[in-house]
Amino acid sequence: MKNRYLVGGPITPLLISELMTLGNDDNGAGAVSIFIGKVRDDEVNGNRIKALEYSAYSEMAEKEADGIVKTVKAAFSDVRKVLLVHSTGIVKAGEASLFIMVTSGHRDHSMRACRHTLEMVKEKLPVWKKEIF
Amino acid sequence: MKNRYLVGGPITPLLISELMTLGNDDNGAGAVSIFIGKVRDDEVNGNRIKALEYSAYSEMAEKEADGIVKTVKAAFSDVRKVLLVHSTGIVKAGEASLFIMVTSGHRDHSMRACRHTLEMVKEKLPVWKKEIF
Amino acid sequence: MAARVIVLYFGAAQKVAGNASEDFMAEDTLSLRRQILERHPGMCRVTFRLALNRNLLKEDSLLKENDIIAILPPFEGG
Amino acid sequence: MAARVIVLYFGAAQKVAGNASEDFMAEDTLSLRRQILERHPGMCRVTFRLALNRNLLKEDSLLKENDIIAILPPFEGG
Repeated sequence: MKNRYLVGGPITPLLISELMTLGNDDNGAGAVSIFIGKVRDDEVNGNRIKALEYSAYSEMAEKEADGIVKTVKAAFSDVRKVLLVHSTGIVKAGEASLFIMVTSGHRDHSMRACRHTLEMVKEKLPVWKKEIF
Repeated sequence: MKNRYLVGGPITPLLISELMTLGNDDNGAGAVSIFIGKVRDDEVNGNRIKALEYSAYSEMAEKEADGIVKTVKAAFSDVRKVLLVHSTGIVKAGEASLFIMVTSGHRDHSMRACRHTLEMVKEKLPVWKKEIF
Repeated sequence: MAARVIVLYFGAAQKVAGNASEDFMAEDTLSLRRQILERHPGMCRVTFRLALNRNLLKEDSLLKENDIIAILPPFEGG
Repeated sequence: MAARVIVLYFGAAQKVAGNASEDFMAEDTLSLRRQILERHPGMCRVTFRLALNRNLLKEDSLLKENDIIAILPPFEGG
């Protein structure tokens, strides 16, 4: 299965900009909700996190991500597009590891579907992280 | 009062990209929620909307927008930044007229605060629109 | 005593008034509303609230010289 | 009859196993779990679920030749 939802390394501002352009070619969409998850420079036992290294069960993650997108589209009738990308590998503090974008006709469904997508990512994507100090 | 929240014309992809960079310099923010409101090419009595012309009571809108940002920051303790921009003047179908970005440590407050900001914009910003066909 | 105040029209109210702003002499907002409807009878078809010096009014208020009253039809931002 | 299956380790389980994948001979997932714990006693400290051929398992299942079993500690994406 081709990787459509996983990307190696951080989700760069350039990639975010490209994804936003991609999701933006629809003059019937009045609402765009985006969530970006970023690596925090948290302190753990006196040590500050420099990066997270994400690993994934790629084949299953691609299947699950595809299922999430289909579920969200089916659950929210006003939703028009759902984009979902998660990092694997090393993502430094301040960089993005998750990008979700949902467009819909009106605001309610894009916002609720964006949140629902995020909760499903947390619950269903087989991804793990390791702190790098 | 200097215009900080109102911008003439559409909120261009370039401006969105600049705003996102502006809100992104904070390694303690793990969550970024964005809402973009766009002009839809709706059909009204058989005519398709080409653009909306927004007018605002600018001085009051600036004051109200400032109040919205302060209220949201006070209501959601995990929120770190709130950016809010609304268009005035002509915005074509497919272009953005509203940009909201909220960052927070964790996902819950950024998402809820983003929605709350949007609802307050709808309720409190003295802005009007005229359809252009 | 009546004060000279400035009235700003927005949205549908501006269309009906045919003007962005006008001066009135009024003692309070109740009297001002009455005068606006006399000058622009079409305004009775427009739902609106008032702002006094950029603050939304929740009840009628006395007016003083150079107060700015804005006529605000329902907001349509977003 | 026992089938040769491939076990994939992820996250904390991979750290404990010291391997990304291993072969086992097992008839069902119950027997497979027992064998994994025998081979890697440290695995008893890892909470995990199983996926069979990329699908999360909700209950124990029979196994057939070349099945792929993934050992999945709690997910940490986002």
